[in-house]
Order: sequence, then structure tokens, then C-alpha cells
Amino acid sequence: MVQLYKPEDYKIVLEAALLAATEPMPMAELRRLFDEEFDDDTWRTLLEDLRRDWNGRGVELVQLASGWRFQTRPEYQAFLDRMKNDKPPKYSRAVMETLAIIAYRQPVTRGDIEDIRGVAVSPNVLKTLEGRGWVDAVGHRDAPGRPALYATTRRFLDDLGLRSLAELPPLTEIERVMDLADAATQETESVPAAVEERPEA
Amino acid sequence: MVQLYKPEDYKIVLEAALLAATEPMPMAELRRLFDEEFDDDTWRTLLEDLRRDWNGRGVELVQLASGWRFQTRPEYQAFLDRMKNDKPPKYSRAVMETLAIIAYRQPVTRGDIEDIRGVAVSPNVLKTLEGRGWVDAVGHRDAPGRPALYATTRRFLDDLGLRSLAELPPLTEIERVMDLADAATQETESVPAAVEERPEA
Amino acid sequence: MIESPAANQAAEDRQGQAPLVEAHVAKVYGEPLPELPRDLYIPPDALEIFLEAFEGPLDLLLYLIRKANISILDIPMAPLTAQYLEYVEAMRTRNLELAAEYLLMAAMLLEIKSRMLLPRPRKAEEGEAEDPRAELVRRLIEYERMKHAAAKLDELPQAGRNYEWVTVWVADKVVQLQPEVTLHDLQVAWLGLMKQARVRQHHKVKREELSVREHMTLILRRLQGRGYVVFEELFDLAMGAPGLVVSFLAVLELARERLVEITQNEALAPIYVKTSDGAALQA
Repeated sequence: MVQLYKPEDYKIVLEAALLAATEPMPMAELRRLFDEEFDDDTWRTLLEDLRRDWNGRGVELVQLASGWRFQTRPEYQAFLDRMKNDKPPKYSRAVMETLAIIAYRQPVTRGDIEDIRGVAVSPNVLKTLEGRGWVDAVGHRDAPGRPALYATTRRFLDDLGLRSLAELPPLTEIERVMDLADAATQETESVPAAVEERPEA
Repeated sequence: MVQLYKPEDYKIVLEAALLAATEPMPMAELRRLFDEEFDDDTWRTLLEDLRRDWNGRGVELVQLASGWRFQTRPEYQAFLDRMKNDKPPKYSRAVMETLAIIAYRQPVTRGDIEDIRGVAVSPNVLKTLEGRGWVDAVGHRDAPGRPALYATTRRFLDDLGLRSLAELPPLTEIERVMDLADAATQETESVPAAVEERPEA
Repeated sequence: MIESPAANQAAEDRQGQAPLVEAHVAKVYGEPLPELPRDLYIPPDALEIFLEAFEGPLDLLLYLIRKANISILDIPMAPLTAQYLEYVEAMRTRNLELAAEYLLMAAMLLEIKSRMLLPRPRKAEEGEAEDPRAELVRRLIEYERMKHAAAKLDELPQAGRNYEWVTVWVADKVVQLQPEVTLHDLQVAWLGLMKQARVRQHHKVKREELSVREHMTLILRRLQGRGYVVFEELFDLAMGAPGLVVSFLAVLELARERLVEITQNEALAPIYVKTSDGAALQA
């Protein structure tokens, strides 16, 4: 086992650990790397230094909902795609709209989704999203049939490069005036209150 | 998509591709990365350059039979191990009991083990122990079906830090239990609860 | 039909600013059909394709509204309903499979239209006026927001599509994590066994017996794959007297358990030992 002396040595270990990780690494796990107990500032410096080292490279260190991870930069995807044999899935509008409703209005039942979209939700749509690990049932609404409540997962945030639901693209303000009869009262809608970071399921 | 001009640009793409690859990359696949058709020398230089860039880091570029890949350096393994969450798996009771029977009663056939345990021994149990290199067949009993005789191996002793089977834990306790059972069958009077530890014979 | 030609013109101008409308452009034999013909004539093969481009009645309604550049907040119900119904009718006469939701929406539009004809209820002192369109508008707005949100979500870089995770091979991942077994575990296992077996069977294991058993294994190993082995070869003088005795006991025990066969042709001739294994093979 190598001995660590200089800050540089620690960075090398940190880099190797992050490169080898199969999941984003939460701080709590990174701390286990070293015997020494570094304070938050030291860790921040270490991670920032490492991130800077990768400037201008094809890979970058990012902070996601569940932790730190190396990923390739989107600008290089066209090259990487050449070596891929299978194309990434292209989701239908039904899937994407369902995902959006779950993301912005969670937790929602299938009935809620159908109300908003105005059409029945095919079971395949939800299966696709669950299969990707982006959505899961977090409970049941206390209503007839006890329908499942769906919410987005941490994995969804990780896969979209978000640290929390608050980083979702803001909803478009379709029209500011909500009151038909009385145009004087204006309601400005912002990101709905429902969108808050969901504690780990 | 980024444009590639200098050799450095190509190296960046190559590095990203190799870091993102989940399998060793054969030359034929690496060639798909670029429109340009580089000759072998150029490729060698590119890969050698990249390998040199990673000198002194926790990760190295290696060439394997099936291609090129980045992997962590063994010297850093000890650090990476710290982040592993997975606790070592545990053997099932069936495996442990079978091992105990083989250790204390060797050589034994599967039938013997079944007699003692009172239940059928699944082939997987023996396979697990053989796979670990702790148990092997040392012969066959001259009986119908010529069942294999199992015994423990030197590896078993080594792994458990024993010099010989005689160093297996004393079974005083067990003998006491057995003696009690014997005594109960022979004597009508109850045996005192506190039976003193019998010195190992 | 939307009556005002001006509105139609404006709708066309608007197209550039409304990418979501473009998403609806139907294709007929690969040729884009930029918009529905005004007279509602739809080429026979295009209707179904056109319909498929919509995610449902709300989507179709939004398209009609945005195309006509009318305010979602002040929908002219009569023309909108008329136009919607014409689509639905066209689809029905062509016997296209029409989702029930389209008919449901038609009924809702008709209901709103008829309520619009009634005199509006008086505005409550502080409350809002009740507009029959309110519910429809609320749904249209919510749907449109989600539709936009879906498009924006789809634009976010996505793992596996726009970038890849980096997971470098860990050099000795090949070393499989093996369960750890301590002597104590072994003892516990044996104890548990004995407790169970106590009623059934009687097991007594002593140290001597153990080392005899160990030597039985050693001898069996030594005999394995060989035919007759000279008796003396099974003993290692280096073991010393106690070792030799144990080995001897082991051979006897093996013979007793009929695991080995000991032969001697005549007195004082060499003694041979072989596994009963081998005997069976030769038999």
C-alpha cells in the first residue's frame, strides 16, 4: 500500500477512487478513504482541485444528487457513440410527458397523470420509467383502490445531472392571467410547492 | 461536437473513450473513434503517450489480450477497499454444518453427512466447499454406488490458521452433552446440573 | 372553422415561435404536411397519421388554439368547438379508431358552449365570476406546461445518451469476496448439529480420533491414483513414534471401514495397500 504524504498524494487516491466508482460517491463514503479526518474545507479544496485538473479534458468531475462522479463531457458523445453498438433509448412523448408530470407534480397517481394528459396512461409507459430506475412507487393514496403514488428517484436526478429537484428546468409561464373574468387579479405561478427534494425512499 | 486539430485533441477523445469503456477496447474498435485512418505507428504513439500521461497516478492504461483499458493500480487497492460497503458473505448453516462434519469425521461420504444432519445434502453445499478449496474427494467407499469420500484439505487448515486437525476446537462441550445423554439413559437419577469440565483426553 | 382569416394568418406567423406546434407536423409518405388544409380536407392517408401526432384531445385542442393564435384565456368556444367536432366527425366517417377521450372532450366542449349562451351568473361580491371555460382553461394550461416541461427535460443531457459514466476497472475485482469462517463458527456449527443429533445418534469425537482421522485422509490422498503401495511407504519416520502409531491406527481404521484393502501374499512378503477404489476398478 502506498504511503500518502503530500496533498497531491491524497488527490491521486481520491481520483482513482472516483474513477473506479460504479455509483456517484457521497461525501460520507469519500471520507472513509483516508485515516485522517479532514474538515469540509479541506475536502472542498481537494475536490475542487481535482475538478480543475480535468478542465479541458473529455471527462469531468460532477456533483450529483447522490454524490461525486466522473462522467464524459457531452461534447465528446458523438465520438463515443461511434464505438457503441446499441443506441440509447429515445423516449416517446407519452413517456416524457408522464415523466414531466411525475417530476413536477410528485407524488402523483396514475389517475392524476391521466387527468393532466387527458388520455389513459398505458402501463408500458410507467414500466419504461420504472425500468430505467427513474420513477418508483413511494406509497399509496388513501383513496378507493389505494392507487400507487409515483415519484422520481435519486437515480433520475443523477442521470440528468441534477443535484435536486429544485434544479429542474423552471416551468414555463403559459399565460400569466388566470382569472378569466377579472383580468386585474394576476397570479404568477412559479415552480410548484410540490417540487421539493424528496427524502431518500 | 468538438473539432480535432492537434494530436493532443485526439488523445483527449481517446482518453475519454477508454475511461468510459466497460470492456477492454480492441484496436479495431478504437479505430472507429476517428474519421482519419491512422497507421499503426501513429496509434502506438498515441496510446503510449496516453499511458505515460498516467504515470504516477492511481489508474493506469494497460494492454490486455483483448485490448486496452484503464484499471486501478494494485497499490491503491487498499484505499479502494475501504469504500466497499459490502460485508463478506456468510455461509449458510447447511454449509457450515457440512464443513464441520467433514472436518471432524473425515473421510465421510455424502450419505454420512446426511445421516448426521438428518437432511439431504444439496450438491451446491459440497460444490461451495470444494470451490473454496477446503474440501475434496479423497477416494470412494467400497459400497453400492461407490460414494465419494470427502476430507478437508491443507488449504482449509491454512485458511483457518491450523497446523493440523488436532488443533480444531476441542469439543469438550459436546462430549459433556453426550455424556449427559448417556448418563440419562443409564441412570435413573438426575445428573447434577454443574458438570465440571472434563479434561481433554 | 376559425372564422377570422386574420387569425389564421397570425397563426402562421406564430409558427416559428412555437416549436411545439411544429412537433405536430404530420408526414404523408415522408413529406411533411405543414398544417391542416383550411377546408379541413385531409388526404385519406393523412388523417390517421395526423391524429397519431397528438397525444390526446387536450393536445389537439392546444394545437387548434395556438394555430389560430387565440388567447387560451378567452377561447371563442363556438368556432373552436365546431372545428374540433369537424375533426372528430372526419375521423369517425373514416372509421378510424377514435379514443374515447376525444368524444368525451367533444361533449365537454358542447356543454361549455351551451353554458356560454346562458346569461352569466351575477358576480359575487368578492368572489370570481364563474366562467364555464375555467375548468377547460385550467386543464389546457396545466397540460401545456407539462408538455413544455417534457420537452425541456428531454433537452437535459442524459446519462448514456449525451454522456457516459466513467467506471474504471478495479484491478483486482477478480478476487471474489469469500465468507470468513473462524474456528468458533465451526465449533458453533458442530454444536448445533450435535444438539440436533443427540436424540438420534451418539457422536463422540476425541483428539486422538481426530488425528487418526487426519491421517486417514493423508493416507487416502497418498494412495489416490496409484495401485498397490508398499505398506512401509505410508509411514514417514520423521513423524516420530507417536505419529507412526497414529498412522498405523489410521491404516487399521481405513481397513476396518473398508476404505483400503491390505494384502500380503504370504507371511513376511511385502504388504501392499490400495484403496478399495482401485480394487473396484480392477474388478
